[in-house]
Amino acid sequence: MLAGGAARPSERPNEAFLQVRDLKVHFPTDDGIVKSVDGLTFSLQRGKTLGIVGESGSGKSVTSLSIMGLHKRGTANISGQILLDGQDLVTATPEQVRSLRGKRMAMIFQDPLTAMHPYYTVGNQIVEAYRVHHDVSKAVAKKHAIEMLDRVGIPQPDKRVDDYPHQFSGGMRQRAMIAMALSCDPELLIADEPTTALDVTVQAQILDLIVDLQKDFNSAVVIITHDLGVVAELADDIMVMYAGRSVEYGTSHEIFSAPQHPYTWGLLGSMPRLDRERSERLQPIKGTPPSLINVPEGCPFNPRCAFAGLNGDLSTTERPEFREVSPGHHIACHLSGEQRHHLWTTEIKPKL
Amino acid sequence: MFAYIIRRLIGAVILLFVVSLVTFSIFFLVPRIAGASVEDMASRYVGKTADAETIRQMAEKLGFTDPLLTQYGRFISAIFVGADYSTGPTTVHCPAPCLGYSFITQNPVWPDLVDRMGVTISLAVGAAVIWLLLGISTGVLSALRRGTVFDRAAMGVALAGVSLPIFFTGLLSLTIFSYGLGWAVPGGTYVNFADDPLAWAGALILPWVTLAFLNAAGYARLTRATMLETMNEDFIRTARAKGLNERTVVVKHGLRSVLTPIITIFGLDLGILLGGAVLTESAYSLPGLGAYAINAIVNNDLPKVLGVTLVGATFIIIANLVVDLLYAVVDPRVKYS
Amino acid sequence: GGGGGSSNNNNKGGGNPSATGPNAAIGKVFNPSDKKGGTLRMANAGDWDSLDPGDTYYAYSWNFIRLYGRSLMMFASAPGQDGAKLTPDLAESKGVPSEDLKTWTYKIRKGVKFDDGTPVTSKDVKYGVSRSLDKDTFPNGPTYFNEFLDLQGYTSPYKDSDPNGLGLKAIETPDDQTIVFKLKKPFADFDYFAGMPATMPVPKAKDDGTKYKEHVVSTGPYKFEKVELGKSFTLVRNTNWDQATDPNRKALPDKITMQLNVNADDLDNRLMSGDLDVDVVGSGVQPAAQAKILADPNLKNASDNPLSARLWYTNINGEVAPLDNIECRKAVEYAADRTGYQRAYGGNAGGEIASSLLPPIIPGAEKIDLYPSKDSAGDVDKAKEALTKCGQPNGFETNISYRAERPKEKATAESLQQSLGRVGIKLNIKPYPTGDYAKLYAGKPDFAKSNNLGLMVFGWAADWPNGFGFLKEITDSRNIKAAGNTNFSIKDPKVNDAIDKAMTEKDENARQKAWVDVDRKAMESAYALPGVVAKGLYYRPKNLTNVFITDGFSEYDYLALGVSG
Amino acid sequence: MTAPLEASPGSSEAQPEAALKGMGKKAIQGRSLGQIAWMRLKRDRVAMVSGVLIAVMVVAAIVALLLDRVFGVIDPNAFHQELIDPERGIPTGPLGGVSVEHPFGVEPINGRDLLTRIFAGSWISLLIGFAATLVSVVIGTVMGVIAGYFRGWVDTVISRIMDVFLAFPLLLFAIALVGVVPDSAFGLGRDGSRIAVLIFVIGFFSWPYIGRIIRAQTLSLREREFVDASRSLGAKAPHVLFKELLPNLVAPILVYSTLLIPTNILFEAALSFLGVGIQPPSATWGTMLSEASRWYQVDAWFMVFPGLAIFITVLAFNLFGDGLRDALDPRAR
Amino acid sequence: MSELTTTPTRTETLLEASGLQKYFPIRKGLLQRVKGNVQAVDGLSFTVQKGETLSLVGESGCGKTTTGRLLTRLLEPTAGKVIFEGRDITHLSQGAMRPLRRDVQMIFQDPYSSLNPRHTVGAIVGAPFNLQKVKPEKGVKKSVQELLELVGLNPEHYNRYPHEFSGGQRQRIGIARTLALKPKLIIADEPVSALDVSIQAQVVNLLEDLQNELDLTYVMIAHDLSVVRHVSDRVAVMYLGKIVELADRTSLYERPMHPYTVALLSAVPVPDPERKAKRERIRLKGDVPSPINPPSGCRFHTRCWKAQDICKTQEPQLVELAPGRQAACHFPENTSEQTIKVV
Ligand SMILES: Nc1ncnc2c1ncn2[C@@H]1O[C@H](COP(=O)(O)OP(=O)(O)OP(=O)(O)O)[C@@H](O)[C@H]1O
Ligand SMILES: Nc1ncnc2c1ncn2[C@@H]1O[C@H](COP(=O)(O)OP(=O)(O)OP(=O)(O)O)[C@@H](O)[C@H]1O
Ligand SMILES: [Mg+2]
Ligand SMILES: [Mg+2]
Repeated sequence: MLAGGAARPSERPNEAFLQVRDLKVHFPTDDGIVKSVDGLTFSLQRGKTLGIVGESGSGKSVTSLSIMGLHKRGTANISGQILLDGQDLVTATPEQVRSLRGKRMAMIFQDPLTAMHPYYTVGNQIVEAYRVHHDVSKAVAKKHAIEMLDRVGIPQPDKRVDDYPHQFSGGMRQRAMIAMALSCDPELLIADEPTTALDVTVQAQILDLIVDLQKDFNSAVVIITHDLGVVAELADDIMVMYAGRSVEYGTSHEIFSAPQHPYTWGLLGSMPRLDRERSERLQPIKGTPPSLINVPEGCPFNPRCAFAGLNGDLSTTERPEFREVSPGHHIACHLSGEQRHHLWTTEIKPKL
Repeated sequence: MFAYIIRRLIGAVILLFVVSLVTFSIFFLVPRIAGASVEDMASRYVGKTADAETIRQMAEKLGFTDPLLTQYGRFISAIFVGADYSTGPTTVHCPAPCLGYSFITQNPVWPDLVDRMGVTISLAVGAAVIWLLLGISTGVLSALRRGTVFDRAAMGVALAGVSLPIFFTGLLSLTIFSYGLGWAVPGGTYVNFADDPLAWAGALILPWVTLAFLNAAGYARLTRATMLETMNEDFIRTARAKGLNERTVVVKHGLRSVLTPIITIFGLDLGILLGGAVLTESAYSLPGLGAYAINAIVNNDLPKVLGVTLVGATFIIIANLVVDLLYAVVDPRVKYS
Repeated sequence: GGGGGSSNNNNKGGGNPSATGPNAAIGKVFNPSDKKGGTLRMANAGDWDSLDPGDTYYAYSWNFIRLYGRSLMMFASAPGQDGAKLTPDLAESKGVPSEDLKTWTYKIRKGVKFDDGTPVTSKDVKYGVSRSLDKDTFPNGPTYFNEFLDLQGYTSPYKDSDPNGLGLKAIETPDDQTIVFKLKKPFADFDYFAGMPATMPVPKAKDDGTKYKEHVVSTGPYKFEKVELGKSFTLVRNTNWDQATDPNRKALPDKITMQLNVNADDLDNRLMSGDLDVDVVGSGVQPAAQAKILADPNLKNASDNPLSARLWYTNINGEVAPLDNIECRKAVEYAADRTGYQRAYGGNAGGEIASSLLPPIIPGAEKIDLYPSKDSAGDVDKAKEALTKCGQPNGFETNISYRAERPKEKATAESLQQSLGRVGIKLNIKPYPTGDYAKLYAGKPDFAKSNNLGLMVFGWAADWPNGFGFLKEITDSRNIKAAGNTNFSIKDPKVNDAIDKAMTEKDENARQKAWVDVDRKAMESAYALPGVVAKGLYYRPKNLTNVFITDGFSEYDYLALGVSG
Repeated sequence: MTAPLEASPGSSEAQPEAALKGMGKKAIQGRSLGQIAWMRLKRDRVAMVSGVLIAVMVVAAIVALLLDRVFGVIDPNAFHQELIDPERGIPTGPLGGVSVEHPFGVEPINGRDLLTRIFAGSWISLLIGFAATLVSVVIGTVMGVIAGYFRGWVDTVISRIMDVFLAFPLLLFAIALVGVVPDSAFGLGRDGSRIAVLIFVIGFFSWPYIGRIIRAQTLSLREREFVDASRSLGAKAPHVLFKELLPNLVAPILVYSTLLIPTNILFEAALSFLGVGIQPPSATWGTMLSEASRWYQVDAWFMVFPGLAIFITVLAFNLFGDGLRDALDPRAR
Repeated sequence: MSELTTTPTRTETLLEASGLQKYFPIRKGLLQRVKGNVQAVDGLSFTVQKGETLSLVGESGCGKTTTGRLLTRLLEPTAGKVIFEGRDITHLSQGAMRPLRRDVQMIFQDPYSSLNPRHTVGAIVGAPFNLQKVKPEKGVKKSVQELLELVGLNPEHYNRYPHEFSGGQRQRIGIARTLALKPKLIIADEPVSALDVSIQAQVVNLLEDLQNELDLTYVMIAHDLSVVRHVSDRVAVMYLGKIVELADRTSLYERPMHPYTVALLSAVPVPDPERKAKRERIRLKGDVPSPINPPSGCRFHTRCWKAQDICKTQEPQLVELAPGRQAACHFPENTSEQTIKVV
């Protein structure tokens, strides 16, 4: 099982394994419709890692839950397409999606303490995950669980398998979550802020682990975070989300070396960095994230964008198209190529 | 864990002391404060036509003239070493735990209590089983179908149960099912389980159901609320993410968490019931602790009141202890040191 | 002997000679049968005071105890007034008094045995009476022997110097068949005393005082098989009982079961559904069942509604102002709506409106109506007149007490509150616990006075159906003690004088007249407001045989009952 | 049993974020928590109907009190014996004597008008329900907050006291006490002292239930940083207890109270059934129902209306309580 | 270096902690005897100079919050002393402490739980006035509104409830509250760790501005090393209840001495995909040991790659290895003046 994904029968190398097309997730609420995700498109190949970054509330988790089919029935209106290996999950029956969960796609959650059932042993929970999709005896499944725990670096897995989650430290819990997610060799792994609750040293351990495991399993990985450092460590491609939309998409290298969207600039500018000289002042993005009920007209970022006035009232009237500006690099911004280049090199980059 | 149990048990004993002392005072001191003389109190224990001298003698014989603490001390010492009582020609020893000797019915209280306990336990435990099954299943279904007709109807019916006093539903059920339809035996036909299990169950089925109906509502509502909360927990999402089917998610992951709050109130409820389901027992003429207690109170039979109170308190304390220990079983995070 | 040939209106409304129908068991035997066998199922809504013959005082208990015990005399097992006549039981014949009526001698039948086969001797009878004197141990029973026997300081066989417990000088047992009672003062009706359960023989060897009630040794046709105090007991045939020694008992059922503390309404339902044969308490069915029975001719046909020697009345407390004024008391007598009183007790079926204390069933009783009104609904004008005379023309305010656990007394209090309210007498209703009513509340003059209990709802039934048995306890003011009274209010020297006269009257008829005079005097002084003479409505389940009401106890005769089923 | 209560303080504003995020600028237009709850409550039709019903009942009860006791306009104790079958003691008319003059029928034996009695009895029943609840909620809250906040030996002592109270068979004590307190106590008017005793007994013996809940909630609340914040500003314990913690306990207290009120109304009924309720001739729903239980076989109509009155009240309070809980719980949507 | 210019020139000591210790007893057994202690803070000594920012960093559970609470006397120390402005406040009664509370204030970690959800913003920010019975000249309301403006909030929000605000705004409300009485020292317990990147920057800037304007002194508790570097003058690194290294910011980040500091710094993910391949990271194995039963000798020896026998037996003292640089290690790094590149 641990032999990696090279021999997967369903592999179609040319086509992206996960394709999301014009995904919209709207929640009708008391106050109006919350457009948590509003027209999101991206795709991901096997063996690749996609990092999704963005402020709190930008729709990252909602996206991942939609892929997993974990929104509560009736509460969310989902439209668009989510193709997993060619199969559309939006139109599939709940039962079909369920059979895919855990087996072909798996998820790691942010807070490993609340995400594990406090009353069952860690082993039990892994066994359960395994046996949903594999018709094996408990003993066999348990052996598998021990192997998995060993694999994610839990010392003495044969003993710890019978511990309860609260007997594990935060890092170990997250490892156990990963073991559980990987127990059925999923082809798609979504990690929603897998290290936010952890200390730096533990975070480093977990990130290493994810990298290692991805190599072994050749899975497609989506990693969601708002820590740009984390995505820099892991991702091949990065998608920057703002107000339920993707505002910039590119390779990890491009996003960090030549970001094109003012929001991405803002994110980079607002974080203090150890790898640079200490700047005298941070440059926060002014204002607060927008309401997802009343997304600002035009470019949703316009109220907070320092450069919104550069192209007349275009920013406030017209929604910028998400377009490819260079091969593989997409952004949604009204600024012209020169403007962006100019701003980046003269105003932004020097301050970082 | 062991130390914890020991500590709790010591606490329980102290608690029982306090309970008995307060009971003692309420039934002894309060009438005195309210103006009854020692003779007045003793006059309950003599015949209809006794003269003042007889009453005074009786007061002395019963020790009412002693200071309250002496009397209480006697009561306590009887529990541990037993006590002697005159039956007329002889004195009998009432062995420990001697919970007193009723001078009204002229018999030791403890054997009575043991006898009545069987009835009360049968009633309480049987009803508890029913209401747990009924309450939890209704609650779960309601939670899962929140806002549907089923939810509303189930909660409505459940509320009907709590909204009517049991002396009322008790009589109603007897009228309908016993005298009307003849499906159940009438009240007052209790037999011991050991004598005739079928008749035992037959005599108890109506009280069980009625009592369960009364209590099930609380459990249904608690289950529903906890379930609604639990189904929002992260670990439920995790369970779904594993690909478990909805039934497993609900039963294995959701329901499991409902146990803790259920156990809490269940312990309390059962403990209280075991101390005597006064109204139920009186509605169905069951010779249990509750009926016994009421009788004792009406007749001002202090030793019996004390005895039954202590037994009731003991049940509640034991129930609480068991509940706390059960927590540790149900919830591995709970550890007692 | 108390029985006199005076009128007994037990058959009122039940004169129908047919074998079935309402009141078919009044004055005659319903469903007579000699068929033996079967189980007689009885139940009690409350608990027995005691099964011990030396420690019991309930009428139903005295009725029932004859099944397992034999006293020297007993009320004959016969319908109607014959049932109020004394007949020798353990004794061969009625007591033989000495000339001064202070010594009474009885001969005990030969061949009577305890249920273990030991023969009964006069010493067992003496022992039984002696131990009943010990009120420390046996507080429940009557105290007639304590009062009348020439005790000379004797208190209890348990404190006796005689190892056999026979040290009592007031009773002599010259031989095993003879027993002689010696009294302090002359008493003509001693046979009544000899009919009390206390004269049932108790074998000293088996007597363990208060525990004896758990295993009473039988001399009657039945003995205890199982006793669960407060729950139930069962009687089975006593093989050592010999019909030949006993002209009084038929002993039809093989077995008698008794359940205690059964919910009263339940009990009625079970009677009507045939799950139960007898409600042993013998005060009739509950109001709900009554309404049901009266509405349904079939049920009604299976019911009896006899008058009893029990009076529901209300004491008017002369110690409480302004009721210390006789006019104010009269105002109460006039204003009270007795139909309301009757309704409280269940209407016609619950009792007849009383205008004086002595129930008509008592031999010699006469109708006395000093405060008449149209339809007994009260005379408002007369009442107002009386109030004016009393100096309270606008009425006054006082309290009325009743026994909390008795809904009928509550209804009475409410009804009186309404009817007295018509003339401005304002009543505040005060319930008190039934068990302590006589000892701590209404029956304690200090309490009644300080709590302003102007009216006190009460009821009275005779120990024996005669003037003495009924009136003495509730009218003689000299008996009034600090607490635990039965006479709550009647304090009139004229009444006391009348009692003395009645007590010393030797002639039976004149004595009856003298008691009627006591009744009249009591009514004149207006210390008591008579309410209703109780009528119980009894349901008679189909499979009962040999059913009849006995005047001795004003309930079904339990000795005679058999079952057909 | 004790009424279940699940609203934990943690949950009551566990994720204000969630509410915020969705609302953004427009929604930030000041809506207090109360307003939000009120908005949600308004939409919950069942709860609103229940609430209106409760309000109507309370008003009716006050009116009844005034009409009966103050102005004496109605006489709930007036007899109408002409409507009663003298033989059987039950109303002659159909349906328990229902007629135009007596829309709810009349009582057996004396023919008192049921509508008037239910109306007149409402204030006692509700007063006992409310006041006893108030007593237990006040004691329970104070004790619970103190135990939960100070912990240590204070907590131990209070918790053990709660155990003692819980271990007492409440019903028995109610009976004993009610029987013993003289009716003239406290110098209150007709029924006054009995009502006071009942309120005291019911309230005083049921505070540990709410005490436990409040204690548990306080234990978790005190760990919240605003408590430390307040202490670090120099707040004394009473300030922390009653100004900081108490407002956060409003939700559980409210919810628990609405569940306790009906329980207490039923408690009064049970005590009446056992003969220690309000004294005659005053009517309460409990005494009427217990009275009716003696007649139910022959005059079932007697119990219909008092039973309905209790039933509707209990139902209304419970449903309102449920609605309130949902409204106060931001997670419930 | 430019950083040196920001190092405070004044050296007036505002706060001094010496040998500060906090043990939380663990009770066990029948008699609830104390069977052990959580040694949350075990002998901290440091000083805070007027006007500077001292940061405490370390992994979760190492005792940072406990230290903060000890400094504000929300907890009673088991041993040691806290001296504020030359005055020993360690054992002042709550009453005697009350006036001092004006000078020492605390910003709390969690902007959601540190504001009473049932109080309005006005009540929250005005609470210090009421509790300290201070009557500001302009009246409480006016002063509160000024404070709100000072922290960049709309003064019209006076009557709103906390739940109507975003995390960043809430943290500002908390800051406004601490500023109300013009304190000299502010203990800030992870003031930004619950906030989003963009908001975090706003708050950090705000804190810096306020320090300049109001001449504040900060003790900043944090675990985000990048933020710490940005805001602090000096940094103390804690491990299991002890300070393992205390140095000025520049030296600490550029030439860490304690191996733990080195590991910590190297674990910080760097938002630069270019560098990730080149970096050589030190991976600590395992978790922080339990403070109930801390390892003997040097507490870090169980995870230290340089550990030797002496580390297990002998506890290294926090000593000044270079001017202004203290470390507690038997084998410190960077002792010579060499400079390593951290990243
Ligand atoms: N069930 C729901 N009903 C209504 N609104 C929802 C629901 N779930 C999410 N939202 C809203 O959708 C938006 C996006 O939420 P999401 O959880 O995806 O954010 P996120 O990017 O993951 O943020 P974070 O970094 O804080 O995790 C938020 O405004 C949130 O309030
Ligand atoms: N009241 C207490 N009782 C017992 N142990 C405590 C208590 N408070 C804190 N501790 C323990 O003391 C140690 C230090 O806790 P503290 O909260 O100071 O850590 P921290 O450095 O602030 O961690 P974090 O980064 O998670 O906030 C921890 O092990 C903690 O479990
Ligand atoms: Mg998220
Ligand atoms: Mg902390």
